[in-house]
Amino acid sequence: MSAIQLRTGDRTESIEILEQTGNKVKLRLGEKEYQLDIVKVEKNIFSLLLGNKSYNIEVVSSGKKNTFSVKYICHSFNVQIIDAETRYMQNRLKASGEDGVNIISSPMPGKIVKVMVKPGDKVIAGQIVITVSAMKMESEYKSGKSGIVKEVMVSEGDIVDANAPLIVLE
Amino acid sequence: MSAIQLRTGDRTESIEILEQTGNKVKLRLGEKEYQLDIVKVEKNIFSLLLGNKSYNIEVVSSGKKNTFSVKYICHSFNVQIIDAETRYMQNRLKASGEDGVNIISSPMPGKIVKVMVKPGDKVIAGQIVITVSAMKMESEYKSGKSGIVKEVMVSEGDIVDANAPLIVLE
Amino acid sequence: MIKKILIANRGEIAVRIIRSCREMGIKTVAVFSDADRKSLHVRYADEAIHIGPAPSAESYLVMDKIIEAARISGADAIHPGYGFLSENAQFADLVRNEGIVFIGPSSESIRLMGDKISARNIMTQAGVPVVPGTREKISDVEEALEAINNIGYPVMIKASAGGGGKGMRLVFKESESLQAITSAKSEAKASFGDDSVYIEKYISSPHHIEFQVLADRFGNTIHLCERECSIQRRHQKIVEETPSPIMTESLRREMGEKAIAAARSVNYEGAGTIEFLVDDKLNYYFLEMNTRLQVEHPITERVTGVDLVKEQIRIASGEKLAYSQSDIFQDGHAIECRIYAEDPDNNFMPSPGLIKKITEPMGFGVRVDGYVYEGYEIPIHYDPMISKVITWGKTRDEAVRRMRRSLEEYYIMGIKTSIDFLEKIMEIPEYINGEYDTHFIELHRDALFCSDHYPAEIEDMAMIVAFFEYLENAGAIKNGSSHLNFSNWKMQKRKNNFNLFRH
Amino acid sequence: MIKKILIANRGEIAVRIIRSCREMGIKTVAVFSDADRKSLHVRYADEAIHIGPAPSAESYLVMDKIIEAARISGADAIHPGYGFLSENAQFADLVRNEGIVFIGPSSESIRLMGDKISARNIMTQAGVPVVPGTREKISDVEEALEAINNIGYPVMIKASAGGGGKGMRLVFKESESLQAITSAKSEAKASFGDDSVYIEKYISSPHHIEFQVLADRFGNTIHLCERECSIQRRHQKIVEETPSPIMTESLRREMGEKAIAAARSVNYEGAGTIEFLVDDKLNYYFLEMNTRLQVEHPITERVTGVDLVKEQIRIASGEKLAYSQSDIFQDGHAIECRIYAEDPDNNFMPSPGLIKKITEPMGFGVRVDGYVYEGYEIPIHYDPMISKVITWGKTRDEAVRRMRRSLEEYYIMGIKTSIDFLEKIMEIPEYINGEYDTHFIELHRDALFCSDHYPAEIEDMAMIVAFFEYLENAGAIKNGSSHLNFSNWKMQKRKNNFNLFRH
Repeated sequence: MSAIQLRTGDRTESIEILEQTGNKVKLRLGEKEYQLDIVKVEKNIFSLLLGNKSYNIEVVSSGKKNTFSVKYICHSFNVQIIDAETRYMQNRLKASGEDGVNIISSPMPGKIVKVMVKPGDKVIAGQIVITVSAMKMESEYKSGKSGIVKEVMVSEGDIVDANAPLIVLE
Repeated sequence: MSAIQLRTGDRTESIEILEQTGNKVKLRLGEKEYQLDIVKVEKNIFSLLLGNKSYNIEVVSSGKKNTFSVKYICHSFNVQIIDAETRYMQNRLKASGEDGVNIISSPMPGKIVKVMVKPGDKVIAGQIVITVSAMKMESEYKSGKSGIVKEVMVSEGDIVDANAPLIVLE
Repeated sequence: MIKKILIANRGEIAVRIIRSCREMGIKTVAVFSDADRKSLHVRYADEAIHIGPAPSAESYLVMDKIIEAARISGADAIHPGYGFLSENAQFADLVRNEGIVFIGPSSESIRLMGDKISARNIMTQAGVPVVPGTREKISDVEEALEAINNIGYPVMIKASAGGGGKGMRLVFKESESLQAITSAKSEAKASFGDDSVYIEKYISSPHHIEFQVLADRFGNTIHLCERECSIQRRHQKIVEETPSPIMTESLRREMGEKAIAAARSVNYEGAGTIEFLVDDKLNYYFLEMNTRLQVEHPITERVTGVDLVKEQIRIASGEKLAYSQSDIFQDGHAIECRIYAEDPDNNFMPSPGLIKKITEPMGFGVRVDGYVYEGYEIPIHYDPMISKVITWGKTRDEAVRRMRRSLEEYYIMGIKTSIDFLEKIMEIPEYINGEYDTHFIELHRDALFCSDHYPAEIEDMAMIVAFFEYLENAGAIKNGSSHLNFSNWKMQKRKNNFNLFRH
Repeated sequence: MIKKILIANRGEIAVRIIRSCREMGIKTVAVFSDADRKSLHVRYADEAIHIGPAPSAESYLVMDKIIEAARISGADAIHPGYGFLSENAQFADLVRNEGIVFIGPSSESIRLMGDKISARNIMTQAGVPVVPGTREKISDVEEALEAINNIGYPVMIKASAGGGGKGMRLVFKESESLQAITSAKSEAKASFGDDSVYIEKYISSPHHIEFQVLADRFGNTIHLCERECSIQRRHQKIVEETPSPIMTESLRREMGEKAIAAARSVNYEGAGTIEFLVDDKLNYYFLEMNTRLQVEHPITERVTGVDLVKEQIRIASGEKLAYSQSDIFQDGHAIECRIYAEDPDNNFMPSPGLIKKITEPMGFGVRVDGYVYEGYEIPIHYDPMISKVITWGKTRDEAVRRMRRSLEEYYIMGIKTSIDFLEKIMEIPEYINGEYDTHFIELHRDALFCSDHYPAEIEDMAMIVAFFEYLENAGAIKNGSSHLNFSNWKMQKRKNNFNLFRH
């Protein structure tokens, strides 16, 4: 199966452009066919006309390759594009067993205030392992799974990005 | 002479960076030395601190290679960067005599309403040669020089960009 | 109540109308030409319908296409905005014949006010002053002298067959009048073979002052005070304000009453504007009535608090006016500057093109009504007005200073605009003092069009910035501090992140 | 008059202060930490001085560095904004000892109002009501009953040694009180080994209502009416409005007089705010005084027309108040929504980071005070508030609808913000009807934090847009219509152009 697939939440659909003349596009998303007028009007903003309905939709890269944050008024979606390369990488990871790695990553950018564990420690799911501070607020983070700490990738005082890996479990 | 030169209006100055640490730059522009903190804050916008003075300066490409439109509050400048390549091109043009070509170009984007001359016609400086319309306003353009029309590059009804060449004289 | 409105317009006014509709919970339908697929009104509306090629004559001015778009979308009303079909009586009829609400006055009102002669006659009957003058040819010298005396000085004598200034004489006092008449007549005779003349009052330092009116279908008509619109270039308004610096409370009451009388005389319904010429003695004369929303309506909105588009919609829905005259007063002072895509230093030549960067002014007392955005290419086909800045102040002085601050904050790169020119106007002492008439731009040419004076340092900084932009484009400082997106530690973290998932 | 002001702050309030200074023709000096070189206040000020590393404790809170910066730049006044050093009496003294104007009250006023006990005592002496309660331990049951009767129901009985809810009893009527006292005492005894209690009036549905005051050094003190600030999350205001939906004209007059009395009792000078707790019977109690500008000051500016920053500067310059109490009235209705860089669906977790795209609301009745821009990276070191939207309406209903429209227009991409959460507040019927108190967010959890409901179509469109963005990034449609900058004919012309100069 070589078609491109889109994933948002639990939903995965294949997509295919059937016809395209300038802005006017006919495409199939899953079982549905759409005839629409789509044009990128600004950096990160698309204007869509579906029938006569006008949609103004913003899109930015989510930081992960081929994954986009999409927003329409107050509705937000995280959409992953699954192309041949993605599938290849996923399969490779699966084959090597590396998708089993458990990484606790930072849900927000901030400063590491306290690391409660060190390599070799046993942690149980729900245990607080790290405290991160940002914008005058401290947040404690729990491990989602149980396991042995393989590596602690940050030290107290470090400044980290959102989604930065903090602790590797095995 | 291999240093880069800057030209604005009638003024040409050489420029050289003497020291640079992060945003902090020491440079020489013509005879003057400046020590400043310069940082690009947005697409097309630089923030400069000179002493304590804060300048917020916008810059966009003027459309011509290595030429920039720069704006500070209500002051506008057109700055050309003369680097080795520019000098080479200029010399080549000079050598081939091609810089002598007289081109009447459109001062604004618009629609060609009327072309008053055809190839072979003799025009004198100040003679109206073309009418361009844009935004509900028609403007008549005069030839800056006298000569024989070599080529008319547009037809009535054509839509042209600003600076688009309209008529070549020889 | 109206549920869905088609806006038969484009640009800032279409966006502005959509905003009020959104606040009222009314759905909107945009129409667009080939040149406007990316235009903001298409993006902001709930629906958008394509109506043809770029030239207005093939799209925005084609009545059938607009009505067809309303039918397709199920719009129950059409708002014409200003310009285009807004003062076209035939269009108003066509719309209403389709059973669609036309948000505007009756076609009869539009027709009567659209014809200068009929409007002048109606106004005279309604007791609204018009510019005094003879309306018939005069050949007899005695008769001419009598007419001049009736009109009062100064007067302009014009050759009936005239044109190009021939046979024209401006007369300031009685001692000059006989000589002026005879010389005008002989010049007229020599030029046109006809020595008859006519005589009109000469308004020497005129102000353009207009009154906003609102009228419902139950005969309630109110005015929302004046707008001073004397700052003009090529007979087009560029700066407006309210209150007018020359207005007095009693004159406002009197002119307001005349404006109401003017509207009533044509059974006006909706929002409309009565334009007057006011001379330096505060005599006022009816000029014309605009039977639609004005470009400069926001300054009235700001000082009275009334959202005029909402009132238009309510009136068109058959509601009674929510305001009586005593509810209306001017709170503080508002100024509007119109931003045009044009080059003031080059005879105001149009400057359409790509907006490379835009920074709008914000903060207390500042409103911007625009439609262009970064990456938008202004088409060559339509009006050069791209936005309006409206500032408010507790006093006129505060409004002027706030306007200056706002224009300083307003950056548009990629095209030429009138922003800097407007900023210069705000710095002319006569403007600051409110001492100006329609001759203002002409009178202050030197100050307005003079070349810039600035410290040498500024030019140096401009050269340096161009140099750094050149370096960045050339990739010379790609990983340096001038790089916008990521500080160094972030780059580092991102790299780690990436490695982790790939190893 | 002050000529140059150093703003000892950052973020939106620094930018907001600079705007008023510009309108007054006063030069400005920004200070900045390592994290703020690209911050908007540095760009907008006339001068900018670096004062140290990113953490506030090493930059914005270091008094000596601020004063040194003022000395270097020759600033003759310092405006502290809010937060940071704004309510630090020692800083006010240090600044004044340097011969620099501190734009704010005397250090004595700051000190007296900064201490809760001293403030409460001063208010009681000045006749300003405070929350009634016993201020001493009570062990005797009879004494407790008497205290309850003096205070009036409902009351809260609290263990003197207490904490964590132990020994606490809420009493609504007399029949419950004896039982409540004895059980509270015994629980207190069991928990803490001390059965003494104290009793406080229980404010069951409290409103946070504050009054803005202005006072000059000549003893003129006025109030600028109230602000309703009851919509809070984690004890932080997020939506404010004026007038308060529960305010009456007579209560406004009475509370306003008390606010003036409160300010006078500490010889207050400048702009300040008296916060009250108001119960559902409209009894009001002094809570605290903020001796600086408030975040929510713009709603007062909008309905009264007074630029509060300008008034602060004029007062600090030694001018007399330009307004008397009778000049002040509320015109229409104003609402402020605070935009935070945080994730409301994730316990309001902070969300600093890079702003990838920002589109601000515009049009009639909308003010945005912010400081972030496209390409700006919000630092992790400071407050998560990034901007404020202020809307005005002739009526409360119009202001609410305009706020909803404005939040809909407001897009910030790259970080999480509270915009959507605020939009949901504007749609809750109780908010729309003005029926809320400080429990609002808690009470409406389900509606505010519920997952989105939307037509399936929306999700499809989102997926399609992601797909097209992916295609464009992959270069698959580089020359297609989705390409932003040039329409086809333009590309053609450019090419011709190029060839011409190269052939």
